[in-house]
Amino acid sequence: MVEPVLSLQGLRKNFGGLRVTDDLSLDVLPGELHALIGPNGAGKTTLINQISGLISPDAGRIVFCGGDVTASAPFERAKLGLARSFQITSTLPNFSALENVSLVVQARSGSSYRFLGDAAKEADLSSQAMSALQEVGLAHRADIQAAHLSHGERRALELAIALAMQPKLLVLDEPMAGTGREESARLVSVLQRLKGRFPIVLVEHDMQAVFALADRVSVLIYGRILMTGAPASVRSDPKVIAAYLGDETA
Amino acid sequence: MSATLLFVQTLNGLQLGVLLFLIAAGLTLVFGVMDFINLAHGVQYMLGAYLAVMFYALTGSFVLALVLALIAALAFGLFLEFVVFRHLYGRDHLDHVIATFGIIMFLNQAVKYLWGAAPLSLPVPEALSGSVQLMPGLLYPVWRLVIIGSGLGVALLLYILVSRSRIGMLVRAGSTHAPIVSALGVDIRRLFTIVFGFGAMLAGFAGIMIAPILSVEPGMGDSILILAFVVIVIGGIGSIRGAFIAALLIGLVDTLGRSFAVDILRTFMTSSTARTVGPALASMLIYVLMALVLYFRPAGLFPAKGR
Amino acid sequence: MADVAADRVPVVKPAGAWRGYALPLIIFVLFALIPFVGQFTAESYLLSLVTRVMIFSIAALSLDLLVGYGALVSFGHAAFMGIGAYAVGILASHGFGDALVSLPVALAASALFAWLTGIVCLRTRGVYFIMITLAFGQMAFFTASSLAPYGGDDGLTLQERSTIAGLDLLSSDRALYYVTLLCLIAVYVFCRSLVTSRFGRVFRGARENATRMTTLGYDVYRYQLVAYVIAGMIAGLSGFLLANATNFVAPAYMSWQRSGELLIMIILGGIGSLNGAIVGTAAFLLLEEWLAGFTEHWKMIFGPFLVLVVVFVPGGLLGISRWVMRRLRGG
Amino acid sequence: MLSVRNLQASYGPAQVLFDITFDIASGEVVTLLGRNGMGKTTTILTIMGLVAARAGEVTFNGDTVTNQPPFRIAQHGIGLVPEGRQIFPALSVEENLIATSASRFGKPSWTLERVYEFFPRLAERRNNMGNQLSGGEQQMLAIGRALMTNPKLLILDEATEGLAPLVRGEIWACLSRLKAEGQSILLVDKHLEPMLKLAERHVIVERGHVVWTGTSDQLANDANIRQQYLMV
Amino acid sequence: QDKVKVGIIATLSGPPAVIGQQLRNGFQLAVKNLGGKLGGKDVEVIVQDDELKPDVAVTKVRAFVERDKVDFVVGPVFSNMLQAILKPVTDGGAILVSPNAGTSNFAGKDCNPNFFVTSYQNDQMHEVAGKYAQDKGVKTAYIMAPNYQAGKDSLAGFKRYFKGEVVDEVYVPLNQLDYSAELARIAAAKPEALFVFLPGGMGVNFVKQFRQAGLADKVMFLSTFTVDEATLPAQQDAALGFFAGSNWAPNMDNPQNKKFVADYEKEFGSIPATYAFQAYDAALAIDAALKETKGNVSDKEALRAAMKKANFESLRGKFKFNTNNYPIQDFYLTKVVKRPDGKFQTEIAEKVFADYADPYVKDCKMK
Ligand SMILES: Nc1ncnc2c1ncn2[C@@H]1O[C@H](COP(=O)(O)OP(=O)(O)OP(=O)(O)O)[C@@H](O)[C@H]1O
Ligand SMILES: Nc1ncnc2c1ncn2[C@@H]1O[C@H](COP(=O)(O)OP(=O)(O)OP(=O)(O)O)[C@@H](O)[C@H]1O
Ligand SMILES: [Mg+2]
Ligand SMILES: [Mg+2]
Repeated sequence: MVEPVLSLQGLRKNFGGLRVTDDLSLDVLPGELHALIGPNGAGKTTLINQISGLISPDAGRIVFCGGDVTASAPFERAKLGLARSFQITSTLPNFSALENVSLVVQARSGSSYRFLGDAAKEADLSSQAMSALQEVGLAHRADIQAAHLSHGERRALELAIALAMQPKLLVLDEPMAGTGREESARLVSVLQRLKGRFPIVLVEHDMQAVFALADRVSVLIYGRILMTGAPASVRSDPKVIAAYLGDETA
Repeated sequence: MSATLLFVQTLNGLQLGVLLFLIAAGLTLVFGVMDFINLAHGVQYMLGAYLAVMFYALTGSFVLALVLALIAALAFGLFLEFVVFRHLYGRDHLDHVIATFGIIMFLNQAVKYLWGAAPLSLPVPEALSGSVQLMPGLLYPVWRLVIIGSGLGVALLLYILVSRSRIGMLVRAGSTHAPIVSALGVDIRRLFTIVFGFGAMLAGFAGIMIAPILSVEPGMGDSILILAFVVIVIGGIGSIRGAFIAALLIGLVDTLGRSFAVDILRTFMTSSTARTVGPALASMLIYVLMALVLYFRPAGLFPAKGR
Repeated sequence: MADVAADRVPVVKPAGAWRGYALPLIIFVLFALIPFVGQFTAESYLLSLVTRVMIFSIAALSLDLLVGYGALVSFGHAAFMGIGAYAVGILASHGFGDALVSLPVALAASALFAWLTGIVCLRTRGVYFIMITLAFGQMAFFTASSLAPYGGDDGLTLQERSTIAGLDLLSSDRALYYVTLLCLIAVYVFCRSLVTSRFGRVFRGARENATRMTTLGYDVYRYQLVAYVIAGMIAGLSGFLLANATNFVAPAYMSWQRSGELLIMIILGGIGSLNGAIVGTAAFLLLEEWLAGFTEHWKMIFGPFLVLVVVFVPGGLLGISRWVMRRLRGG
Repeated sequence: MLSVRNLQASYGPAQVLFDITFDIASGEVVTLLGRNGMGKTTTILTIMGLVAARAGEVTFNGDTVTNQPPFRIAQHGIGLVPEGRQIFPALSVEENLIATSASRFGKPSWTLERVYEFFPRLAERRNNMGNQLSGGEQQMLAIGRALMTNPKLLILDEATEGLAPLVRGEIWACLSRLKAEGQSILLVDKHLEPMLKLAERHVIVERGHVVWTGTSDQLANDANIRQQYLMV
Repeated sequence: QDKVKVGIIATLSGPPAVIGQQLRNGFQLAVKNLGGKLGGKDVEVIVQDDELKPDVAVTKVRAFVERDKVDFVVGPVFSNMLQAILKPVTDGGAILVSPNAGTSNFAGKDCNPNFFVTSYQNDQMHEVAGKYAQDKGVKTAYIMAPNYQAGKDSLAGFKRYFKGEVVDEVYVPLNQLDYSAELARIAAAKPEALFVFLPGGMGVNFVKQFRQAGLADKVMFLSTFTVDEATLPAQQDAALGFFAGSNWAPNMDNPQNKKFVADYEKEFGSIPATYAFQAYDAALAIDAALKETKGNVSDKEALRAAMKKANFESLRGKFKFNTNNYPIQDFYLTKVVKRPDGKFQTEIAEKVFADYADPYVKDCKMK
């Protein structure tokens, strides 16, 4: 039995009366791409927010790389190598795509308490950032301000940022949302390439992508894990079809 | 400190609170609801007072003066909105600050230019002058009670307007997503204009109501403005309820602090030092209060939902 | 609500380096030449006026650092100036008239104040930050006003300017003038490099999207605190100079009106460019001096002027110059 | 009913739309297709008057609405479901629906009740603030909000983004029901198959130019067009 | 040069502007009545606003002495401004004449040969109120002032002569608006007399609220700078019958004063307050000095000597400079009355001090 990279143990989260995470336990194993699907409002994003530390659970533990991080701040988790993307795109609007990414590189290479010297001129920062942009096919837009990118392009940028963190665990909240065919296809191939490098938690409503990529799929409904299993078994499960998939034959 | 004194001071505290709310109300409306920092609110309040004095001199009737001044204040507010504010919606807060600061400079001087630098005053309307016996040995000026009443009235009106009425909804929506509101078929501009006019009128109203107890002088709006900001920030920007409660809170803290700080300090230091430290503390108190509140509730007591 | 000033794109890498530095160069050269012009007119008046401009420019620069690059709109910035000034005044009144003592103390005191208040203030955002900084500014003000032994509200007079290592180098207005100019240039250069540095980048990032920055692994709060302390110290420096320039220290230096003016200065010049801070300060103080010269009602001119600037040239006076530049290049 | 002629638009100096021309007949469903960043959203924004048209003309039921203020254009009977949801965070779900609701042409076919029965999830969360909704719930709200204006023409920009397959299916179903009721619709979406079923005609946008217009059958049968512009 | 230059520095912006204007008007009226001349020489008067900001004041007076090369600087209104400008002015070689602010330090240990005061030493007006209360055998007094230096001096001044019981000594925040808290305490304390020093708007607010609270006919109202011609237009009946300590009143019975008041009202449409008359006297003092030196301003030594002689007809009657260049004069208790024409002014009630000099003079080196 391999030691899980991330293990959620009995998480609970209520918003007022509403139970959004209900005694939820989940393990993410090394190298796996673990897809998390479920109806809208099932609690996926909330779960991710708890994993990345933006929301603290009412009860339960979060263990990351063997250490309990339930109480630690988002930036500490990020330092430990936990990267995430946001469902509602969240970038630095007035920074160029390149700057957006190279800030990430800077975070893990050397102190940021340097008051002199132009960071933009630091070659290694820019080059690493550039390669991340290439991965998601945004290199040609490197100097455009994030605010001026089209919606789909911004989604791509989100992913590039996550990649640049060279994370121990990558959590993606609907990376495909709003990306056109071509981009979706590209993202899928990118993720294909990344698979194995580090474990990935993928929240996605794009079933094509999910079933193409996932090693394991967990279905989240009303804050509970309905089932976890191989893609094939999940997609054919009547409960899942009834609650989520519907007659979608993708 | 005797019980009656405590009671009186509490009453006074509430009264000061309502006074502050009267001024803060318009500010929260325009600021919280429309996300527009209107520093000129203070001078609009001053203008209200001056207009009342002027119209009183002309008509000799308080009621007439009140009505005319309100109308004038409204008109002026709309004028300002038309020539200045309307160009600044959705702009950076700092643009609001500097523009409205310019208006402050201008009006403070203009008022001095028109009415002179000497303080003026508005007599309490005959019927409401004098004081009533609240309890043995406790006389209370009627006009203060009137102010309290009108303050409560305004509070109610605003609460309904903002959180119940459709206009309120639209304006709240517009404050964050003006283009979308307009893309859904609502003339957001006109809406903002209306709200602004209303805000200006509220400022004017506050000025008129307060004129009979305060001196009407250039710059009378400046320090009040700061207090009003303290109120709406403690209350939570955009929350009428918050502003109301915060106003009362500040009124109480300030009044009680002022009247009992020295006595309390005397209990553990020489009365001469108490006399020097006490007032300094008293005048700091509301700021200390604000700092404390914001430390524990960084978005005020009643953070406006969704911001 | 949270993003005060956030939709302003700070000028970090000016297109073609020279264009970014041409303006400050011209300004500094002008400043350097003024005393020679001054000889033929009322020198020490001119000097004292321009010294004042430079001193406030230093404070404005530090404020622009916070406002223009961090969206931290401090409405209590005058307090730092005041603390710097009082450090000089109080020490002098106890016979420590030497800059080698008073300057470090001034810097340390303002830094400490910035650190202590920053811890609290930086928990809040946007307008809440504005008001909480105001609160601490006011507390400093009232404290100073109640310092009976140091003149309380009346303030206290410095018998002479700070000595430097025992030598009264600052006694001549000219000397003070050039010392101030040096400080200004130093501060400018420092700020300039700070905003493009690694630290500056993180600081700017925090203003754009704090949540994002934390999930990238940055402790936003600490970066902002450091920046706040730095700004406070710079303002403290300007306070030190102000005390020496006026030979006088008073609570009025810390009033909220003064904090407001500082804000107006940088906004007038155009925030987030550093150059704007200097231009705005100069414009504000000189216009004030000039207009006040020929009418008592100068505010009736100055007020509308401010309004016009905002309404027609977003980005302040610097906005105008940029617009002109573009026109020229556009042909 | 809507006709767009040689529309051009730009963000500041950067021109994005060069030559957009297409029509929507009453009761018709038309889609805008194209890869990311090609100008679909911009086209919609320009129609709505949210981005200024540099040149060209937009007419709706015969009236020229080019560069009119957005609210005027909307009042002609266009309901927008903007890209990225854009629901009002400071309003509750119910308020989001009521605030801009209108029935400009006779009796409203869309009422609160109907929207709720359509999106039961919204009914459950009616008192939550807009910003407390899940991504998908926000999307439903955005659609409901547009329907509440009882528009003649409904414009949906990426309306199924982030919706669960089930809900997505429902939305498609709903759209075809709307179509059945004679509702004209302009669609931007990435799911080609349902759109082929739903829409009569498709307009492909490439770098701000309309490069292809045709019926579902034409598109379905013309593999290399799909390959060239849509990578399908 | 053949011209005398005088720079007036006064607070002309913000609420206290009214005082600054009185000061300026008073001086300019004097120059006008002297045919635009001082000591027979044409005079150029330059007015500057100190905005109540010390550093601004310093810059402005530097402009006076450096750029405009003035021979005299007249002003300021407020003590804290005086502290700021005295050094730059006197170092700059000009003579500073203060028509209002007269702090104790410059009367005593920091007294300065180039600094003259035509008003009073700050404490004295308050001492008048204290002495009066004492003479009238007042047993209990409630005293109140703003929480700043001048405020503390004022209460100290009052207590110097008042030996009865001070039931409470209250310092309110500067520019406080609402006094209901204090009024409640006064009502509870039931003192025989109330002494307040609440200049400008504070005074207006307090007096109105004091009257509204119905205390006016229960407590003797003693004050300084709280009910004067600058604030009476706003206080009106509310202040009727209230007392104040002063060195002058508009109804003072001597020909030059009658003319002054009449001219002032004609010129500016309002009744002059002490600020105006003290500025007027400042002009007369300068005029007299220049007559003495035949208009020679270059010989500062002679000029100072001439100033000290002060042989001019002061509007307050008897007047001379003490060795510290502060005046020796009579002080009065004044009372607010309504004039037949419906306007309000203060009038002399009784003389409280005769030929009164401040005590600080003993610390002053000057002879
Ligand atoms: N701050 C909040 N306060 C109250 N309720 C909230 C808050 N945030 C989320 N919710 C509710 O919690 C539930 C789960 O939200 P969440 O965003 O996790 O859903 P989700 O699984 O991500 O849905 P989607 O797939 O549509 O993004 C939703 O019903 C939402 O309304
Ligand atoms: N606010 C803006 N400022 C500047 N350029 C912009 C802005 N919004 C979009 N653009 C640019 O305009 C082009 C078209 O953008 P648009 O959003 O219309 O594309 P789209 O077809 O909707 O793409 P997507 O499918 O990703 O939404 C893109 O190149 C984008 O970079
Ligand atoms: Mg989600
Ligand atoms: Mg789009």
